[in-house]
Amino acid sequence: MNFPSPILAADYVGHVVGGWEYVQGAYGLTLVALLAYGAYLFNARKDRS
Amino acid sequence: MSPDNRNRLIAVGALLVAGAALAFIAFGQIGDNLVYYWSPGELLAQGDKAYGPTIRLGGMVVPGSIQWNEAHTGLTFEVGDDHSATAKKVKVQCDQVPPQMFREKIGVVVEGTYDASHFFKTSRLMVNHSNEYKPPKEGEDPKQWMKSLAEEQQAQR
Amino acid sequence: MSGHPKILAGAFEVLRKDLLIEWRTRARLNALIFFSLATLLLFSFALGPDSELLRKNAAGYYWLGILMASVLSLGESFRIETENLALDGLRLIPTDPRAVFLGKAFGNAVMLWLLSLIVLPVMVALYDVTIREGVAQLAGLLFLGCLGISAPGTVYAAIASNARARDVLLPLLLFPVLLPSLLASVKATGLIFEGDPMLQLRSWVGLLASFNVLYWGLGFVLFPKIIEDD
Amino acid sequence: MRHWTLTYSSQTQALLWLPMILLALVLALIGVHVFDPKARRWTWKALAVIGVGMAVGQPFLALSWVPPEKYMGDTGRILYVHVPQVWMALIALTLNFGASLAFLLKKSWVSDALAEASAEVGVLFGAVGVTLGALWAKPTWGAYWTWDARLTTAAILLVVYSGYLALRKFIEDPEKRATWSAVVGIFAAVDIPVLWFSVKWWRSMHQTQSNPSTVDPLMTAVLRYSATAFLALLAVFIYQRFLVASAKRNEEVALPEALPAVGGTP
Repeated sequence: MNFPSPILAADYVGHVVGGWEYVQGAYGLTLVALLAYGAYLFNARKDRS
Repeated sequence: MSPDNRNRLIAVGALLVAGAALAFIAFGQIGDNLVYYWSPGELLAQGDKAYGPTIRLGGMVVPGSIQWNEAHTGLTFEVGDDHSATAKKVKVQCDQVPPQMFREKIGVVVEGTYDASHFFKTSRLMVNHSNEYKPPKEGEDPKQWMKSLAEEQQAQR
Repeated sequence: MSGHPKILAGAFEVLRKDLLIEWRTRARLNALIFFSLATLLLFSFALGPDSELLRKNAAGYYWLGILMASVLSLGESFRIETENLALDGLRLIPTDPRAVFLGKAFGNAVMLWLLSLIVLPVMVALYDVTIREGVAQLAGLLFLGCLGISAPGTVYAAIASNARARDVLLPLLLFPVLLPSLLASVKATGLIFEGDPMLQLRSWVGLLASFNVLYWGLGFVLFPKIIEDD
Repeated sequence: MRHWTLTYSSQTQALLWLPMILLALVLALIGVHVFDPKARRWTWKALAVIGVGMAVGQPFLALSWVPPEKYMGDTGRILYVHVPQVWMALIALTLNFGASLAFLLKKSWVSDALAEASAEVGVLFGAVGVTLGALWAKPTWGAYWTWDARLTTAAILLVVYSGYLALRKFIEDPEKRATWSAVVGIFAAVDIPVLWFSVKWWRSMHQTQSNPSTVDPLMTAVLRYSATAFLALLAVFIYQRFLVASAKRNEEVALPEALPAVGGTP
């Protein structure tokens, strides 16, 4: 990729990797992991009781 | 002493030795030498021996040293031991798009090779962020420095 | 206060017994030699004809070869006990279990060390390595590295030999725990091969020795918990 | 690009204490939960309500209320999930070490079940924390992963404890499983202090630990808030997983001779 300048290129890359959606994605990942584990625990508890 | 007590004593002794070993790893200063990267001073002190193998170089980007060539695909800058004027410096040639944080006076680690041309050639440029987290000043745009640098370049042309 | 001599004497007996069994057939050492040679060859095949690359990473491949062989060796050292319920016999004689640990772990270290020394010339020829910092230092470092593998290795082999799927379990448990000492061994060996301009050798050996003391201490205290049957 | 105006009004200043109060509340509830078995019927529910409630508010505070970082911009917001997640992993795995040690000193199904629960939850939080760290490293450092001391020890930590969890699945005899996994848990715990101090011992890529003097007060407050939310969730997760493990243990121990349950569900 030939960007007009490395600095502008960094700005461009920064908008894709590290942009707003990227950060939201990271939060979403955390949320999904915690929810999934919570659901798994809830199921396991139901089976045991 | 009963066998039980003696056994306990031996166990405690062995654990103390193990703990001492962990403490030695922690505070024995062995870490000083096991570095992830070399500073420019350390690299230059190597002389010819640093030519060839893949090494990591870490330091501060020297203010005013960031340049890119006419085709705007390559990036060169200098890495110094610290901000002082007398600090040892190494020129770095990078063919990778620098990360978003890259700017003057920031810590960087570059992975590549050094040779007789006295350019450190790298295609892996990493920015070493400090442990400081501050908000932008009032009204300031978080990424303004990048635009300002780009504008500076425009003005120079 | 006759605790220490008794443990040491017991450890010596276990060590003597294991080495005697090994010496009678030499089957284990022979198998290990061929296995690690095959591993070293495989690395050079996998990397292709780039001899520069091989030389640069020789220390890493060499230690990986020893590590792969160690899993077989450690597993075997407890298989001779679990067959014919010999471990129960070992437990019944009035030996301190810690003596069993010391004897077994030291025996395993010696076995690995012999292996590494036998394979060394072949590795040097195969990977075109020069030993820059002295053969005696290298031999000492190799022994230290083997001690680092054998202490946690003996503890984990005792666990795995009694579990289901022991062949999967031993490397699964052992490799990650070995990483710090393995890393130090590889770096130090690499410095002996490549030269040591920044005088880092002592630091890596210090790190390796510290992890050795740490793991031998933990193994010494915890091993009885594994073979004791309540 | 959104612009931020920071107003350190007296109200904002007062708000900065809120996370500490919430943290004290959560810690007090955990304390009651640990020391008063009779209160466990409701303490975990209270913790769950606080944890879920705070976790729902966390993205609002971290993604919208707090200003972006000066140089990293919005990417800096990953701080508020990455750091607390790793903290929680370390807390859980240290608990695993304590439970393993306790089991070897005095055999009890309680400490065995606690060890099982804390290891699993610790690996969960650790895996999420390390993944978030990699996601954060790409835009800021320029690489998802690099083998410096901190990242290497973090990788070792995850693999070692995954091995620990695998071991537990491979042994059927509950007593042997408990003893052997306790031994493995103690060996594994060696990595915890090495991981924590790695950034101080070795000159590495990862920044050293932050402290309130290097982090803006607003950001510190959000970080503390997030840590409190995750701490409450951690406590609930470990307790629920512990109940599952205890129930399983009781089945296993009771089955052969139909003896009354050992240890019991606390």
